[in-house]
Amino acid sequence: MSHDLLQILDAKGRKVGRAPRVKKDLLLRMFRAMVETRAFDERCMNLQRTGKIGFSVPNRGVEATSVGAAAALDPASDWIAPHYRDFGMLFFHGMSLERMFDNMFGNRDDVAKGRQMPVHFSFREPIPYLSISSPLGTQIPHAVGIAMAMKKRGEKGIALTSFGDGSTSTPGFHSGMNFAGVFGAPVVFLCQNNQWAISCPVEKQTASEDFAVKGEAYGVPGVRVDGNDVLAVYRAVSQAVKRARAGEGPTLVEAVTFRMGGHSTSDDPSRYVPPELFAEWEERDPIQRFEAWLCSEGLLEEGEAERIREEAERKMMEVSKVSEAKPRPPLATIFTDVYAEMPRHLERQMEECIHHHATRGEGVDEKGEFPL
Amino acid sequence: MSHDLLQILDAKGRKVGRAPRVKKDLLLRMFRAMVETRAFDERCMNLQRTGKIGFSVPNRGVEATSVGAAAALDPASDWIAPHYRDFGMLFFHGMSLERMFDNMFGNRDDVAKGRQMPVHFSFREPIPYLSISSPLGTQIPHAVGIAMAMKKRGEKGIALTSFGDGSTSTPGFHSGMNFAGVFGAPVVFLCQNNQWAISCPVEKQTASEDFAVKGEAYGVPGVRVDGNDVLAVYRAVSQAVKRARAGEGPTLVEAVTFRMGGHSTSDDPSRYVPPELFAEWEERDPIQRFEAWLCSEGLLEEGEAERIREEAERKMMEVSKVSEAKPRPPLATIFTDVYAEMPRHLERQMEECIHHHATRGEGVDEKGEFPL
Amino acid sequence: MSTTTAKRAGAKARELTLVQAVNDALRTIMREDPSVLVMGEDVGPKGGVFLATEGLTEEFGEERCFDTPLSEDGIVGCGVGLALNGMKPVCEIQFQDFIFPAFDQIVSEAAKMRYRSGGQYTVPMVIRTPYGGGIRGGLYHSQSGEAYFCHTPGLKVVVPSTPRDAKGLLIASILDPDPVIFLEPKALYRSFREEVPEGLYTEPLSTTREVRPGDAAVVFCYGAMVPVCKQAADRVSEARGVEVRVVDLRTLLPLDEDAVLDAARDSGRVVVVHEAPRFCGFGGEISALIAEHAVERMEAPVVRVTGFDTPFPNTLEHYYLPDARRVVDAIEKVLDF
Amino acid sequence: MSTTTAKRAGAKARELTLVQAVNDALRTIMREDPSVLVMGEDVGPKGGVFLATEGLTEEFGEERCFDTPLSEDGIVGCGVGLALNGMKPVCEIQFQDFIFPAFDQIVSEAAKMRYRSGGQYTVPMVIRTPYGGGIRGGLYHSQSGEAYFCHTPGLKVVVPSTPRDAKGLLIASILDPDPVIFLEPKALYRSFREEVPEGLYTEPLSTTREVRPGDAAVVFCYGAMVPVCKQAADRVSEARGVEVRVVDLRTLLPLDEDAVLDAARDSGRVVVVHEAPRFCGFGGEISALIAEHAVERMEAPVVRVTGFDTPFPNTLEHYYLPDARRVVDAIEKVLDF
Ligand SMILES: Cc1ncc(C[n+]2csc(CCOP(=O)(O)OP(=O)(O)O)c2C)c(N)n1
Ligand SMILES: Cc1ncc(C[n+]2csc(CCOP(=O)(O)OP(=O)(O)O)c2C)c(N)n1
Ligand SMILES: [Mg+2]
Ligand SMILES: [Mg+2]
Repeated sequence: MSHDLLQILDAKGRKVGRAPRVKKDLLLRMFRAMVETRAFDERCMNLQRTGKIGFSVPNRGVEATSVGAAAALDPASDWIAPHYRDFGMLFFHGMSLERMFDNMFGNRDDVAKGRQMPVHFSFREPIPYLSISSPLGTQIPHAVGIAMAMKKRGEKGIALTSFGDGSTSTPGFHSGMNFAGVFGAPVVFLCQNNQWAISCPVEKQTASEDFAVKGEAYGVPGVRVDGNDVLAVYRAVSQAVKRARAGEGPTLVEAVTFRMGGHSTSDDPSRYVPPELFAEWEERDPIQRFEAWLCSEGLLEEGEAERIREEAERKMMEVSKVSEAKPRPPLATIFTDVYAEMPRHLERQMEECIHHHATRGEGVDEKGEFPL
Repeated sequence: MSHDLLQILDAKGRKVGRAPRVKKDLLLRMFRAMVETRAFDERCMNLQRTGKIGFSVPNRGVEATSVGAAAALDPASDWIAPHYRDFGMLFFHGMSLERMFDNMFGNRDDVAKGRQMPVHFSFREPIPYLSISSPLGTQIPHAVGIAMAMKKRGEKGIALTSFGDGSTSTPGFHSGMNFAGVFGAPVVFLCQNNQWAISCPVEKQTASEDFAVKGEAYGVPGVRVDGNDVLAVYRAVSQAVKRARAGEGPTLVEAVTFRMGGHSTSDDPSRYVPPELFAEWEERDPIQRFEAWLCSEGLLEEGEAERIREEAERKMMEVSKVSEAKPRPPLATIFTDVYAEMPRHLERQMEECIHHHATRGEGVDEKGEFPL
Repeated sequence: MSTTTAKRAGAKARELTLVQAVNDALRTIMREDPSVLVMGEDVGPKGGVFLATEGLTEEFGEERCFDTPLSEDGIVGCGVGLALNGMKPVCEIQFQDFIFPAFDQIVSEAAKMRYRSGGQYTVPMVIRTPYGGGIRGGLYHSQSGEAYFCHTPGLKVVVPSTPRDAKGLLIASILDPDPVIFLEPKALYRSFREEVPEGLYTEPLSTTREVRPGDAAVVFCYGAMVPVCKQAADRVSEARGVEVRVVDLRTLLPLDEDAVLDAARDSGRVVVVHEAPRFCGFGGEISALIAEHAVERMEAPVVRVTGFDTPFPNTLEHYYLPDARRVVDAIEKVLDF
Repeated sequence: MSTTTAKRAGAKARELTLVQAVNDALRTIMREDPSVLVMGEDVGPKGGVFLATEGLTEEFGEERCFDTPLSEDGIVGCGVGLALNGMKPVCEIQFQDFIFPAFDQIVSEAAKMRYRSGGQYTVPMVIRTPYGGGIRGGLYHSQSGEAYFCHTPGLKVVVPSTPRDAKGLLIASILDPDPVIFLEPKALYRSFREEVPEGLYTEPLSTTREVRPGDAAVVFCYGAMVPVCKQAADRVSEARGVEVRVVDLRTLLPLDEDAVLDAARDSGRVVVVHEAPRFCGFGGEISALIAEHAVERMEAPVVRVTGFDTPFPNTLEHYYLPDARRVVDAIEKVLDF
């Protein structure tokens, strides 16, 4: 039982489905977020190539999925339990760019105090954007618990959790979907099907007809949407959000997209992705498509897109330099935040560590490259 | 998308579907196994009530599911990765009754040397019946691996794994089903839906329409069968076995039945099972139904069923007494079989232990009741 | 060291078993704090397989004490989510042996959330679970996994051994801002009764409890080994006319290292006892700590009395579990060194 | 003690890195034994994220080296099934940090199958996984979980530190009849080359390797800490005109306790070093063993140099990881005691 693919704009930006009634402001906000996402992505790729940061995760190609989904949320009430390939959500909701770069550099001002790898963001404001961990699928039951809490308190908020096609094979997907179904939790499951889990193509990931159908196993309705069509994603997720808010329970949204690059800066996709696939999906670029439609509707003026792009690139350059210039976090941050209150044994270890490096500082050699 | 329920004999033993063409011998063998299963079950309940064994797991009501499924297997090539509530499989394949009771008493002749709790059987002969562990769902991926091995070697064998409705929520179900789908493993998944996971009813276990539908999430076809109808179970599992042997991949068979008793000897189902359900399902008893049909078909003569029953009960009494009389395993069995070869530290611990109990034997007080 | 705040020892007290004290703790804090939830397999109408949650669904409704599907990963994973968003879940894992499907959520998520988010997100939750031998439960209803959790920074690990402590420490754990693994010695669930203060009574985490005073040697223990060690210490003390101290560690992580080291220094003779296998077990940590910080005061090497380095057997479980005689031997060994 | 049988050290040898030696071991044994399979995430066409399995699918086909869905539980669970039925699976877990979803299959199933079936069913499998710091991988690409596995009877735990050992121990692990957790120090994957014998070359499990002789003190270590400890021992030896011994433990479980105790007795001065957090870590076991069996020969208490009891940081990882200077301090401490 495969699902139809919801599409509103075709690959050329022509309207093929009923466009949602959305204010111009919101449309432009989505467009700007997509452009900023790409600019940030490119800036990070560059910083990695020039050895200034250790790692990044290409977001090229998946901007519409992240941004379209994020746009369906209300920051005053909702939560995001994100995938790492979700820069677009950050830009749509206007998370602090400086804090994002602070994370990429792991510097003193990083909210996670340089403890996390790049792209493992964590924000409370303006919308709770749950701290990303590397183990896959673990955020899915978190979102369900977050949503259950809101339901128990009678709040109107919902939780959206995003994850990749590969992540559907994890225990977290299974338990999260099942609990959400049983408890009728107000949660939206966004499966970002970008066709690959590192080098594993979807047909080696699952024998199911698609990802939306997996909802059947949990009594959770599934829908499939063109993940490169920001309007379609926005509509599908908005409907799922509406269901959740109305107390009608969870929805699984499969956004079909493509990872236009390696898994990460450490990955060489030419080892396993047929090159023609990149060419094919380049034609379906989510930003070009949306831009074409916005222009054709007169919502973007001549040259406006270019200005937005330049502005975004300039901002990335500027802010990344600010973050780059900051010192690393103090040694004590190795020991804080393990517990609310520092236990005696950590106090002792902290003193030893600080004393050791203060008295015996030779400088350490920092080698080692991240392979993926 | 719910599935039809395959039924051949109705609750009264009247034929309502096409009966499989099965030799009389096999039919009687199934009947005998079901009767023996019940007799064993009752004997064990009795032994537990009189304090001679610590624990058992009622099999009343699910005899047709276990026996019908087991009858579809070829002991020369196939493997079973069983659920603990599968006494019927042991009886159908003629596992050593004495060894079964040896397990219940955890005595010197127990193949597992008294290490396992009662009902955690383990047999190599006459069909590989994989060692049962308490953690639920873990046997499911084992069956898939076992089946993959046979496929890789081009053998004709298949693996059947059995598990409860509750076990579908475990990570093992998710990964096992998914891997089987992707690798086209020759495996049959038998979900013994007896409506309860201890006190948790199916509707709190999953929001899916039924258990068979869960196959969709993995590209594994699902069928539903009346689990109290041994002929229907036999047909459904035989078809699944045939598919697997033919290289057509895995099948999920949901057998709908009912646990006619507590979860275990430590459980009081009156705390949570509505009593009318027991009455309702008593009417659908799998043995009575099969017996009625066998009689109506002239396959069982007047009084033959009674003789089979008495014979079974006598055997249970006799053999259990033999096992009961055996001493416990020697102390050294605490230390053997941890590794193929005993490492030095275990040798030392074994010597200490034996020395300690030889020189300081005061006898230990063995208290403590198993709660579930 | 303790992060608990509330400590209103009720004037009144009742005689309770350890499992009743757990129930009382849950009921008391649930009455006090509507954000406290109880969840797990069979914790609802059935009241838990050991009846630790009996009557809670009845009193607080299905929204506050509820059965979950059969998934430890889901129980802890959703529990983490609930904790992230203002609730205080108390998750029951039916037997500690079944906690391993949740190991990733515990070790990777609950334990590391505060650290990795720079304190932006926290997980104030309790995972309670019966552990240890004594009920003829074989390999999978008898294990003692405290060392796995103790090796995981970010977790707290608490093990009561009396009804009074079960209540006081459980309430303190629920009030604690960090995730707590609360290991309940099932062998002691109904083995004796004790006066347990009514009301919102807490015992501070990361403190030890003196079970028996003494200056000739000290036995460190926790959980179901406490009465075993007490019995052994009584016997040796009587036989030799000395006094052997017994200390219940109660919180294994963060351990009250100063209390342990002080007690070790007092007599310079230490025995440490647990049910779990020896190799890389908790006892090794005690031995190493003493070597590092108190060696100059030691009169004898630390002796461990533990389960063997094998899976947990069934028929022979009472030969596997440390008994008073093994502890007596160990005490005599450190006394005679 | 060793259960390996085949040891045909090839006459010829090649200079390989550690990760190349892993690849060579897999290729060699796969040529020899058709029942050996390699499975895991991205081990096929991509050749593994560290290229440890490069070229294996090409040479042996998809039936023998194959990508799996993204489920560690499935990888190990199906691996157990394959092992039960005559195959010898070598499962790759992409990073040791991601092994926890498979923890139940490892601890409850692989480790206990032989015991609980009375030897009727066995699980001859290897789980290889890169562990430890050194690549700026933060909390989840840097962990050292050996203590979790070492506290689990029924498992073997092997950690090579040189290309030669990586090959010899990996082949021995694959030939072993019991489940082996094979932890590869990713920091050493490409840090140096060494002559590695060609062919079906094995090193016996449960034996230690002397990295550096000496009689003034001994440093026990394994994995990526071996070169760090060697450097530290060199420095102290040179500075003080003494010789500090360094012993690579190589197999942590079953540990060659006699070798460890003998080495400890030789000098009576012991340092033990690992990256993992200290509390309930492997170092505690060494300290406790020595207290129990060799205390009368000790001149100084055992000193542990370890990672801190915190999650693994990112920017500051080189302040978290033990470095030669911390080891030097520890050696000096035991020498000067
Ligand atoms: C539990 C776990 N196993 C393995 C990994 C290593 N890993 C990192 S990303 C990745 C692929 C993820 O694929 P998908 O979920 O489709 O997300 P995508 O990268 O395509 O956005 C893998 C296997 C991990 N992070 N966590
Ligand atoms: C991983 C795990 N969690 C919890 C348990 C405790 N437990 C034992 S049986 C059971 C219910 C099993 O239900 P189901 O799978 O439907 O099988 P049934 O008993 O109904 O045959 C539970 C929760 C367990 N054995 N393993
Ligand atoms: Mg993907
Ligand atoms: Mg059931």
